Amino acid sequence: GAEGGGSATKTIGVSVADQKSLFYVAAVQGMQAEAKAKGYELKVTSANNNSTQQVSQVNDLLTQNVGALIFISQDSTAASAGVRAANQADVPLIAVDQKPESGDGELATYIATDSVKAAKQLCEWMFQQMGGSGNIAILHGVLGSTAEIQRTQGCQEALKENPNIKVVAEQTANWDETQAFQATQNILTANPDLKAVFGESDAMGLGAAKAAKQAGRTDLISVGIDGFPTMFDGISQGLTQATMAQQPYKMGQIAVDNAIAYIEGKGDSVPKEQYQDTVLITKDNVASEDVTTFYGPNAKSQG
Amino acid sequence: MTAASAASDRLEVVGAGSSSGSSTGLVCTGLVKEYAGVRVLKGVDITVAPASVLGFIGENGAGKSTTSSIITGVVKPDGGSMTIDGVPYAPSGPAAALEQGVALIHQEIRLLSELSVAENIFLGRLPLAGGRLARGRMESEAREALQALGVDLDPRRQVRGLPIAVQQEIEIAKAISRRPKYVIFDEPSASLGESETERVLEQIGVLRDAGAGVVYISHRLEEVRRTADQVLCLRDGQRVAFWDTGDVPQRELVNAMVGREFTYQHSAPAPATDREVLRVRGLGRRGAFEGVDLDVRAGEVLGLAGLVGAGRTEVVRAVCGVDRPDCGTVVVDGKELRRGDARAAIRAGVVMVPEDRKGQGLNLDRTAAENITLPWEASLAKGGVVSKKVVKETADKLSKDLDIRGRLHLPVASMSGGNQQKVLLGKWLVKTPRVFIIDEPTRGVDVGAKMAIYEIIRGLAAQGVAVVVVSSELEEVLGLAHRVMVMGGGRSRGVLTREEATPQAVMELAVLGTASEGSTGSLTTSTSEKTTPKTTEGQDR
Amino acid sequence: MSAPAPARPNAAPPAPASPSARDRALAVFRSLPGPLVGLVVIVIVMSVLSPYFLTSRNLLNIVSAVSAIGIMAVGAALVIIIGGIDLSVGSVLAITAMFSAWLFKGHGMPFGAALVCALLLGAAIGLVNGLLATKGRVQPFVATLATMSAAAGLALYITDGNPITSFPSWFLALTENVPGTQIPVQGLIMVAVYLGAAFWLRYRPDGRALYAIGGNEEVARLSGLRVTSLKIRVYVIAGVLAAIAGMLTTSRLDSAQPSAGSTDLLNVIAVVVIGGASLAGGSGTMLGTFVGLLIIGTLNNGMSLLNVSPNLQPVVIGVVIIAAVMSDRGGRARLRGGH
Amino acid sequence: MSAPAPARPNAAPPAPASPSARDRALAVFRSLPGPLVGLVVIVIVMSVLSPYFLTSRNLLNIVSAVSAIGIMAVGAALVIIIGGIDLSVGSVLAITAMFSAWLFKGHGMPFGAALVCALLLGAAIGLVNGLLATKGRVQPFVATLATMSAAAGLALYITDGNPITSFPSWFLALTENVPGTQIPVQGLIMVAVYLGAAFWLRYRPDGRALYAIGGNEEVARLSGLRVTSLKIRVYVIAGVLAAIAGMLTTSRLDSAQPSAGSTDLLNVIAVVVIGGASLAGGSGTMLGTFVGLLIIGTLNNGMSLLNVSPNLQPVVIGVVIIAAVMSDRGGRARLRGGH
Ligand SMILES: Nc1ncnc2c1ncn2[C@@H]1O[C@H](COP(=O)(O)OP(=O)(O)OP(=O)(O)O)[C@@H](O)[C@H]1O
Ligand SMILES: Nc1ncnc2c1ncn2[C@@H]1O[C@H](COP(=O)(O)OP(=O)(O)OP(=O)(O)O)[C@@H](O)[C@H]1O
Ligand SMILES: [Mg+2]
Ligand SMILES: [Mg+2]
Repeated sequence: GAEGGGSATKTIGVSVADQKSLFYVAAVQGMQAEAKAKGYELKVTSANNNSTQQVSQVNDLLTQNVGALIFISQDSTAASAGVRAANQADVPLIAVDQKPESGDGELATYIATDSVKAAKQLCEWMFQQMGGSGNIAILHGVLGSTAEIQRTQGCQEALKENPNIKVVAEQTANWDETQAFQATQNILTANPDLKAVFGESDAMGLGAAKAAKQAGRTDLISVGIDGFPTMFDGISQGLTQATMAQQPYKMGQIAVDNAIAYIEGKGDSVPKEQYQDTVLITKDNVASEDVTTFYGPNAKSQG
Repeated sequence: MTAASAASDRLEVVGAGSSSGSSTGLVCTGLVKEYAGVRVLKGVDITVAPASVLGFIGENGAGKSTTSSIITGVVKPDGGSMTIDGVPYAPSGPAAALEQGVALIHQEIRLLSELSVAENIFLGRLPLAGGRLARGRMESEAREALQALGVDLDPRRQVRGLPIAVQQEIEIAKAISRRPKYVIFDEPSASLGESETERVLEQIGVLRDAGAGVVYISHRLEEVRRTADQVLCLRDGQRVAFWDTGDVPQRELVNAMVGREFTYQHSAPAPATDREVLRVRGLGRRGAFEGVDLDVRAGEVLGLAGLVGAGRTEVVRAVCGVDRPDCGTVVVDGKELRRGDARAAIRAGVVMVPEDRKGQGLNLDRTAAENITLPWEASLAKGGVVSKKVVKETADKLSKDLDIRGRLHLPVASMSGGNQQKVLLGKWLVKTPRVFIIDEPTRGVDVGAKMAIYEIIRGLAAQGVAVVVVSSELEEVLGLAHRVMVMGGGRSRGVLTREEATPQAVMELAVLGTASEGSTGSLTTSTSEKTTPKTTEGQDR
Repeated sequence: MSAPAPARPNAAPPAPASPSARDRALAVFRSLPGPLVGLVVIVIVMSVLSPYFLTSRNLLNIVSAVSAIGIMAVGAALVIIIGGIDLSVGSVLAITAMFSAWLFKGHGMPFGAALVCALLLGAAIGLVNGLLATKGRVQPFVATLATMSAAAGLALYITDGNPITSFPSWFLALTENVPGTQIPVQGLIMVAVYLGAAFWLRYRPDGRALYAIGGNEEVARLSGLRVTSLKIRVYVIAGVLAAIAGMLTTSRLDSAQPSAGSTDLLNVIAVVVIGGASLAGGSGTMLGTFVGLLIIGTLNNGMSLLNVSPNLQPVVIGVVIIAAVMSDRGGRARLRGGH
Repeated sequence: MSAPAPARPNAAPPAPASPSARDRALAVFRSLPGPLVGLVVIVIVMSVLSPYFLTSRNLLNIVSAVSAIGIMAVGAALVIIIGGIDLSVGSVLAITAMFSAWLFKGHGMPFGAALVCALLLGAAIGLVNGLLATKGRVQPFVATLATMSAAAGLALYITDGNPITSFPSWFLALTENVPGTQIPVQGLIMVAVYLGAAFWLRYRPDGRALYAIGGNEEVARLSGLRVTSLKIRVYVIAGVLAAIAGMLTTSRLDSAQPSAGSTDLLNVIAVVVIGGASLAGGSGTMLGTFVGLLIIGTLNNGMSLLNVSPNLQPVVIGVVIIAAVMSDRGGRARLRGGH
């Protein structure tokens, strides 16, 4: 175990799955802002979507005697190895977004969006827009990733309650807009009567919307999950219809606050589970919701 | 000419023809091989008796190598059968042939340049001790095998960078150190000098005396006559003559190969002009050669003689900019060439036919036509476009001039060695050069083609080209050259005029003592300058 | 040159009556692109299985799906012909796209000028690859691995991972149809690139020299070809083509994304190799590459249309690639008279 | 045949006085692994920059971080030595891990037996690769691309993308320390694999033959080596090693994931190539590969320690790879007396 146990240091380790997805970028920005305000140092590592590498990086952080570890794991199952390592080193671990599936590790707290619920709500809204019946397509994220599994599960639950909705096509677009665009082109060709596309992320929702636009299908409903600034733009322009906005920036801030609480010995006050709400963004509220509340002050700079 | 009329040319079989009665030895009957529908072997019978040497001759493309490849399991025949001592023999591959004691020294050198000499020799049968490679034993045995051939070489060194001749000797050591029962030498002497060849022939004698059956393929008929106990001649994939003795008059051998009366005598070349085209001064490259001066005039043929490893190849490579010399100048028509710039040299008309056909001369996977036009495409292009037609016409014309046989638009690899050599020559004759350097001009070339190549060289000189010929065949150098520069140990050992250049004089200069300082550089002024090398005993090493 | 060769009475080569007719047939067959047989079979099977496959709309989908990869594959093919490899294409796509978008949005540069800068950046990265692989004597795999890594990082760094959106409408027209027709502009661009490269490789001395360089660099050097500068030029071309592919990708989505192109590398090389080029260098054609591209494009498209389970798609792709490559070989061997 | 021929009269080239001493020094230097200089520099720089770098704990972190890739790199190196390439390693890792987990959890097979099945599956995929690349005469790149794709798809298909978790504790011990010591078991496994492969390559005829095959397959065949069966064997070994790497990954995460290994391919090949092997075949050593592995491992670890911005890390990696490869070359060229 790490000698000192943590409270001596004003350093917080952060292990994040990657720095390509805006979700993670915004979460890290939230953490950095908060740490700066509180006078703490952050050590951020990013694993490039490779869970093995992430476990190595967690070990690297623990080697440096961080006082607490904020852990945004690549996926829920890989998380357990990281948690084990932190537990062994006696460093409090704040899990964000994912938590270990096998429950023997000990978490200081868990901060997350309820993805299943978000996907279910979104799909229900979409089915409502369709009038409760019709054909849809689903664009999957990277198969086997937790977000993909949970978001698929949420939509499946909604589907069960809407027997008149039929899934006629499912493709993998790996969270990628270009791939979603191409997949949707093909889906639209093979299914001229398609009414809606559920993109499991905003990028894929946008890709679907653009393919529909290119094919002249302005009536096609497309949705995503994330609440990225580009999606806000898309919704206000009528390109796409809805997203579930997550709050990574805020989650990052909370994570740092909690980490500091643990370092300063006030960990008891931190609740064990903190689920963040997602907000359904549609053309009705897109003007009134500010994207920076979800993705931080930098979120609007481009585009 | 059709196959039928070729058959009618067939010489009478002299002596006991195909020894179909006896069943000892390696007996092949009716071997047939086709490539892309073309019959290159039309039913060849060949018998290799134990404890004898069979001389195997024939023109380029006659099918000698193909026959050898079949016997050694490298390619599968399309017809015919083989037996060893009466037992059917049909090797599934080279490994099987080797297991039965049939080995081949391949015409093209095939060594692994990244591996050590010893490992090349023992490839496929590395010696073991306690489950591990016995490196020490391997190296000492390799050293012995090489020494038997008179090669003093560190068996641990990499093959990469060794001169072709040394590589050829390694090939031979590799094959004969297996103590094969039957061994085919496919033109082993093509890249060797006289003394190296001598030792190879000696080894063949040793092999024969030990009971092996040897097939000796060579275009140097003198060697065949000296070594062989029988001689077999092939033409167009057919057996055309057989002699039960090696002592056949050379003229008879040539006639059998070519299919007509054929004589050639080196005649005195036309006199050179006085106009100096190539002037080299003080050329040196560390570790290879130093202080080389040479002049060649328009219409002159300068021969470079010397033992293998004398540094001739390295000098000419530096002259034409392929290697970068450390010091010295190369001047062509009064203009100095940039050191180590092959492009500039070619633009100035200095071209070189390299000795290593496969590694440096030809792109074996491309067609002959493409190889021929490769250096010239920029100038053949019309409006920036190289048309198929131009490539074809250029290649066709050269192929006619040089009598290249083989299909010009198939990969060069499918041509016989002699024709490949002609393609290589043709590549540099698309435009008449100013300085034509040929390193080993007739490697692996049959008598007919050899004479053709000599004619080409003479023709070039007659057109006022300055020619430099590097050759390990002394006869060739002496026959072609106006003057002969003899090299040894990376230096010029003297220059001899055509009159002075007797074989003895050249060998003396090449073999004996270090040349006196006076004689190096004596080339610079006139051909009549006398060189008087001191015949000191001390050798280089 | 007119060296008189001695006439030979016996000069007839051992050949059948009309070798040249046969040769010509062989030459035509050889000039056909690699696994054409495979492609034809795939197209037939797909059109039987899906009624939508042969619609003009779907064929246009295929074109638009493959155009970026197709353009990168041209560069990759050239590099592979000279015996090199370029791993950086995907990353160059990303960084050039981000760079031009960033100049445009972040620095107010006119977008036309920004695109030129992107092309220059692509060329510059190609130049670095070429210099490392020639003067630097680093294996091309290592050299381009390094630039791949660096360019991918920088693409993310520019905007911290954020995409950049909204470009001028003339730029978006790159990935729309030619006004008044059904012909996609990007398809025309791709075809133009293929034709240009094919012409270069077949008819221009420099292009033809690439085969010599890939076949045996030493022979090429001794033949007086400018080996180093040609090799560098090929890497530069590959960089520029990746930048063009980046433009198409940006235009299609109206969005420049730092992660664009990151999954394209294997596809690009696969296209070239399926098209019959050898990674050992010295062989490969534009026609073959194009067939390879269509094989990959048709397969992906067909499986989408047929709604094959996403998990099984890679399995099908793997099997079909092998079948396509082998069927081609089989066909040829038969025609050659088998062996 | 033993007649000692007269020593060649004129064989001495104009060379320095004692060539053999110099030769021997050169030989020793040559036998050093590839970019050792680069690795040494990286280690020195890292230990200066980070006080944590040289702690025993951190060094163990490095070992455990690289062991799976390191084991796959051994297989990749063997394949590269014979002039092939194996793109399927990462996918084989995933499918074998999923397969054993699925046999264990889904079918109640004892986990030991399930692991054996995983090894067999790895061997079988290697066998397919080998057969395609030899008997099937498909380019190894294409053959392994196909199996890569198929295996990746099947890995997802088995559980529909879901990971499988919770394995016996003896299995998890594979990635813990040897009881009572600070030595990680997986490090020992990796070192054993390297030593075994190095021994094979250096001292066993079959291992040595790999260099011959990679150097020139035709020569190897003419010399009587069983080229085809050796090549197949190498692909099988690569498959088995990937399966072992899969076990370590599963043990480390206590979870078998269908997407595991998918990003490892380039790393694995990079390790081998940085270690001095040429993709043209015929060269490469285990020592070199190990140095290449440590370069990549140290770099990744060092940048974590130094808190380098994640987006800049790939840039640093790219630059350092080039520097490492070139510094090594520079050092050698100097020692050789430069040219
Ligand atoms: N792989 C091949 N493909 C097509 N043709 C071939 C192939 N190998 C040899 N040939 C042809 O077979 C014929 C016989 O060639 P072979 O090499 O046996 O001749 P050779 O007698 O050894 O000639 P040389 O004296 O030049 O070595 C030639 O016409 C040659 O072009
Ligand atoms: N036995 C040998 N062992 C090692 N190196 C040798 C040997 N013989 C020659 N060399 C090397 O070869 C170089 C000269 O070879 P080169 O091929 O230039 O000679 P050459 O006179 O052209 O002989 P060749 O008749 O083979 O063309 C020398 O610098 C020497 O380094
Ligand atoms: Mg021959
Ligand atoms: Mg020579």
